[in-house]
Amino acid sequence: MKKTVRSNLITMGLVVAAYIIVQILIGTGNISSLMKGLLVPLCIYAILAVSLNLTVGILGELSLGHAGFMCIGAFSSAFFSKCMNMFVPGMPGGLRFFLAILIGAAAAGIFGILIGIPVLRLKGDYLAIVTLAFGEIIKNLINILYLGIDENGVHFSFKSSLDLHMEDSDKIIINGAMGITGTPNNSNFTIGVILLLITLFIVLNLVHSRDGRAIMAIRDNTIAAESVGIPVTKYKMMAFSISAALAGVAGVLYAHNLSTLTALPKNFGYNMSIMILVFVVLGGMGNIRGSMIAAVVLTLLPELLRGVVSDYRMLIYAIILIVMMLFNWAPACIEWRKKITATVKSKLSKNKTAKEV
Amino acid sequence: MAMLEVKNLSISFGGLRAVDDFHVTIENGCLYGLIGPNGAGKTTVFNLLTGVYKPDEGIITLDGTNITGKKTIEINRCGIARTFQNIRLFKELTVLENVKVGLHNHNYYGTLTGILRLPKYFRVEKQMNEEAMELLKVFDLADEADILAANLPYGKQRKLEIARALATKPKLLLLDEPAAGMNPNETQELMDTIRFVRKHFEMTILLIEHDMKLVSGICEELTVLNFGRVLCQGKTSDVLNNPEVIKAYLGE
Amino acid sequence: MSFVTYLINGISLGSVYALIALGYTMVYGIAKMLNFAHGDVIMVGGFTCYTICSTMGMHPVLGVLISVVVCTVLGIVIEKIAYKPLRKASSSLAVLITAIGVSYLLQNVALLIFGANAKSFTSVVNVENINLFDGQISINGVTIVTIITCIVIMAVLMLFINKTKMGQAMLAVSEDKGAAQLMGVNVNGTISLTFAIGSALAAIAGVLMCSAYPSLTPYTGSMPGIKAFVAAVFGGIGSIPGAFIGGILLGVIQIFSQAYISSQMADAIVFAVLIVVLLVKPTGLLGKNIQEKV
Amino acid sequence: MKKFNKLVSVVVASAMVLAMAGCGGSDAGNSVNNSTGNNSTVENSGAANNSAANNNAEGGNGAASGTFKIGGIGPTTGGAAIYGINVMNGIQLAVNEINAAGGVNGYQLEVNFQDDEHDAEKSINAYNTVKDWGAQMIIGCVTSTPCIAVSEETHKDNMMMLTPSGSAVKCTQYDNAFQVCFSDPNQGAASAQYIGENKLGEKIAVIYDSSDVYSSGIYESFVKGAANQDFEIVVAEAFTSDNKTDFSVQLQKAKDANADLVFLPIYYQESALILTQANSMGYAPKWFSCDGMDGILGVENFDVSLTEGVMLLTPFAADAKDAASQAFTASYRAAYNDTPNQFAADGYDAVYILAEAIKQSNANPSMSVSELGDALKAAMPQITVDGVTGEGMTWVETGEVNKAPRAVVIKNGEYTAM
Repeated sequence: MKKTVRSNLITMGLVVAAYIIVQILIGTGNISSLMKGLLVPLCIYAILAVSLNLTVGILGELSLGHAGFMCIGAFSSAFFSKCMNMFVPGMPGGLRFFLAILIGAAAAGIFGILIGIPVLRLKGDYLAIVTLAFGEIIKNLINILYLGIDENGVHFSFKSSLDLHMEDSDKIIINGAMGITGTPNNSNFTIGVILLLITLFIVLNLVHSRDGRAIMAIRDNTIAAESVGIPVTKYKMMAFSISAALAGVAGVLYAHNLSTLTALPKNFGYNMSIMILVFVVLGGMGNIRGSMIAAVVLTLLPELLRGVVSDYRMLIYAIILIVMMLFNWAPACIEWRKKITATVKSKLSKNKTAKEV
Repeated sequence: MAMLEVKNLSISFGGLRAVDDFHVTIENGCLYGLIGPNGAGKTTVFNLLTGVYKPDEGIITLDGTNITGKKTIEINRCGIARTFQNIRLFKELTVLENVKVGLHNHNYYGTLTGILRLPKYFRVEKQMNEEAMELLKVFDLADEADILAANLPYGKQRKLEIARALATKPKLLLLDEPAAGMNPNETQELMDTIRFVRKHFEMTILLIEHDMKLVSGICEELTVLNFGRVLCQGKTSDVLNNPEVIKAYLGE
Repeated sequence: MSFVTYLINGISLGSVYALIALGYTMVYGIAKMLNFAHGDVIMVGGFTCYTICSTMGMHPVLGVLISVVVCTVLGIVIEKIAYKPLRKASSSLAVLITAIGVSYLLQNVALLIFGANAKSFTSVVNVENINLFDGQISINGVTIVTIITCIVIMAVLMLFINKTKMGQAMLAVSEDKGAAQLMGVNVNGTISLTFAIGSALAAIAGVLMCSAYPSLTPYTGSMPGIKAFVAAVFGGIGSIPGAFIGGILLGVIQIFSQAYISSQMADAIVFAVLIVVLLVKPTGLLGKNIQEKV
Repeated sequence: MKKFNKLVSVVVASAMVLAMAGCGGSDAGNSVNNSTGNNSTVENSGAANNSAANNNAEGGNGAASGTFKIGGIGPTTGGAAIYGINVMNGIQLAVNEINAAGGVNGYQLEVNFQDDEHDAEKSINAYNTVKDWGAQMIIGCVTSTPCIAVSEETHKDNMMMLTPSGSAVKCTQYDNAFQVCFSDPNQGAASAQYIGENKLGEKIAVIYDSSDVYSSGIYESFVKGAANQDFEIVVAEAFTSDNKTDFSVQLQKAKDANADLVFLPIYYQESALILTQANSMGYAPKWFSCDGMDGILGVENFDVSLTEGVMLLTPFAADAKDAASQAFTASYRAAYNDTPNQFAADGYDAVYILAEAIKQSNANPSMSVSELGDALKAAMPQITVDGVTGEGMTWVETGEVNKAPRAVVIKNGEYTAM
């Protein structure tokens, strides 16, 4: 018990420490614009990694559609913010953003439940492919969704903005491939860190509670979990929808960090889902802190490579990814690492005893 | 009234009648054995009793309640807990947590209480820990409470499975080959434990076993299954001396 | 009449998916891993053939052969370096992620060698189009070759797996690696062979895909790769005839939904059909239903 | 193992902090690195190489002594890499030429081009990278969506931004952003007008990429423009970026509707596939396209005879007969062993446009970013530039360019003015 509490505190302490260090760097002017610009994305990816770890690491189901939930969170909240901007201009920005976060999380969570009902009946790779399919469907539909509001009410179409038959094209809110532009820029590093801490708080506390134990029991052995009376479907749904809602929060941050929001394959397609999965697996499944750190490292890596090897950075990124995977997961490497740590330890203790003598 | 009453229980898998017209009556507090050659359908009976399979026909009554066709988790709530032939622990959870999962339905707090760590969380968790530790002490596992279940030695894993099953506070405990893979000393120890459990928890126990020493040592009554059908039923000593049973076990 | 044309177009698209899906399903069936780099091996096959035929001007048959050799070697090397060390890893996801890394690597190497500019692939197939009903319906020569290739490969693969000793070894490895090893099967060799065959199939798929849709970039393989993966799951992943049927059906559904519902929603519809199929039949059309023994 | 992970995480975390501090602390060091990175692209550019390399070295020493620092942003990896790489090469070529000729008002130019992977989020990272390097003005982004995202940032910094090929209207929503290329509505309307006035067709089919901002933008303005013209749009079929290899359905529908002209407001890679597939199904309408079609003759190994008679509105043609285009095409070929397309031309022109604006405003590199921004955006509406993508280009304050679109038709594998 004490051990887990300490571990949780370390995880959250890391985030707080990073926040303080960054604030000091900003205060003393020692931080580059690139880093400053990366702060919010780092929070976004850390939240995504932690939330996906709930599905993959804690619940033990492979999901390849996480970006779809992020997409829903992003678009629902951006839609809300833009509507509020248009129709309730007097609303304070902080309140609007707060509501946007709730709406994004709720929308993604509801989709998590809707998608979870059919999906969670499947197993293994089939579950993975169906989540991938849902993610792609979400991306595809949002990409061709045209939605506008004017005095005549709400117009929407799946064909083109011309089919909205609206006089004033400025009142088109979601414009197909153009997505939503002009979302207020409310995300900042402080809010990002607060949301990350909340995410960590939720996930870590959930894991070490009665419900979390049930979820992990299902992961370890579904049949045994049923035999001791754990309602498997309920807990699968719980983990899946909480994970989706948190991804929705990351989406809200994403939408309010850039002024333009589009559902390109790159940012909301299966590529992004896989990217988040990479964070989780590299950091260690079920290891919340690890996935957070992996998200930070892998997001920073290609950006830091910009300065060093512009032309080869994606190539080097790929190689580093493979090497890190082998280092972290290959049984031979794990053996080797154990050996090294053992020798280092024994040397250290030898030194100690030598000194004592 | 009998604790478990099974009548006319049958199931087929693709034309093969795996269990055919199985019937048994187990009195409250009895230590009952289910034996038979490999492939006789013993584990299938367990799976039918615990709702893993739905029976084609038959009625299962537990302590006066008809539980036929119910789902596994409902049957567990009605009062049947089991262990598995191939051990099924929650390997990445600690020994203590394994038992606490067993306590899941008897100690409640909401999801939000858990996430927000409200006072009720600490109260209930403390109580769960105490109950779980008590159970672990019975099985001599208290010292290993904080290690991962996967790291337990084999014999202790079997014990932990029984402890987890008991944590669900069942009326009837099903043990599927509890002594499989144990050496004679461990088996002896296990027999003592099973006796203790029955006495201490006033438990009705149905067990599948191949080890005749264990069966004859602790079971009061036996049912012998062969090719899915009941071959013989009755007091342990009578059954074991039945020539048909000997024939089924030793072959023609 | 347009219905028939759409059907033919669908089969023609589907036959390409089917060809790629065969390789996917082969590797999945035996090595039990989703090889996300399969699509990129296809791209390598396409580029090799392009280099041999168009840049060096050699005979197409030579191009096909060399690209098969290159891809086979590539497949074995990738397996040895990136996948084999992770075969005994505690989670099967580790190797999936490494496959993604390999996929990025192949794309970026191709980008550096060949540049981002699209290359127009000269078809290696020299079969005339077949015209029916006074030219109202025309079947593309590449389509015919692709379908025939698909069927031949499917038949050969099934014969190979069911009738030869190597094939039986593969089946054994797919059922239980440990037991196969105890029975004297060379597990490492068998898995290498699986990757070799899978990659050789990828090379053929690459050449035929580029013949049918003659545009070649470093990213050519990734989307068809995913679609073929979907096709393989659709038909029941691990099942060889399933991959063929899944591929053809996927192509037909995609073309029909473009033609009769909405060309923009085609993907959403394809994926929706996939979801429905998996919900009704959780292991795909021809997939084996394996229940966990309690 | 657990302990080891902990150790790793601590090491990584501290490395990260150091990296952050390092990035902030040593701007000068970074810029040296960057310029070396860029040299790899300069190296194959022949004669101009030396002077550029020298400049780069100078740039590393003093931040704003004698060079204007231009940041470039565009995709150089990923599916849109072709556009970014062409723009990058075009920019580098122009910079080398200008520097070799003595620079702008005596100041040399230096460029740092960063990859945005055609992604809004990465484009911000790219922008911040060039900003850290000391960029004083931006040529970018190459594609519309990142362009809109970056314009938000450059607007905050009041940095001059000139997009070579970001054609969406929103790219120039702020006063500091200008376009080299036509805006989408501009192209769509012009195409409709051209087809109508020259009576090129009566029944028109449109095939466009609905997942692409450029393509759907042109499509919509084309439809609007077509309302006043004497032709009918019989089929409008879309495809998406995930489905851009098989066009049989779209073509079949156009064929079934007896369309005599197909309008393709899309890029040339897809166009090449469409032309091939139409040919194999025996469908031969007239083809009309926009500037995205430019480059089709340069597709390696492509059967150019299929393009016979394709008409396109484009500001640039690699085979055009005018001296500027020919000189540009020749030096581009010499430097990169590749035929330039309109993206390369846009990038090339962008540098000359900035140079002209600098001359006009008499700006110097010691001015702050914001001062430069004010000076350059005031200068933009006053200048006239003759570039390879248009003669007598002028700009309105909102950022759009005024230039005459050129309609060309492909004959015998070459562009011919119509």
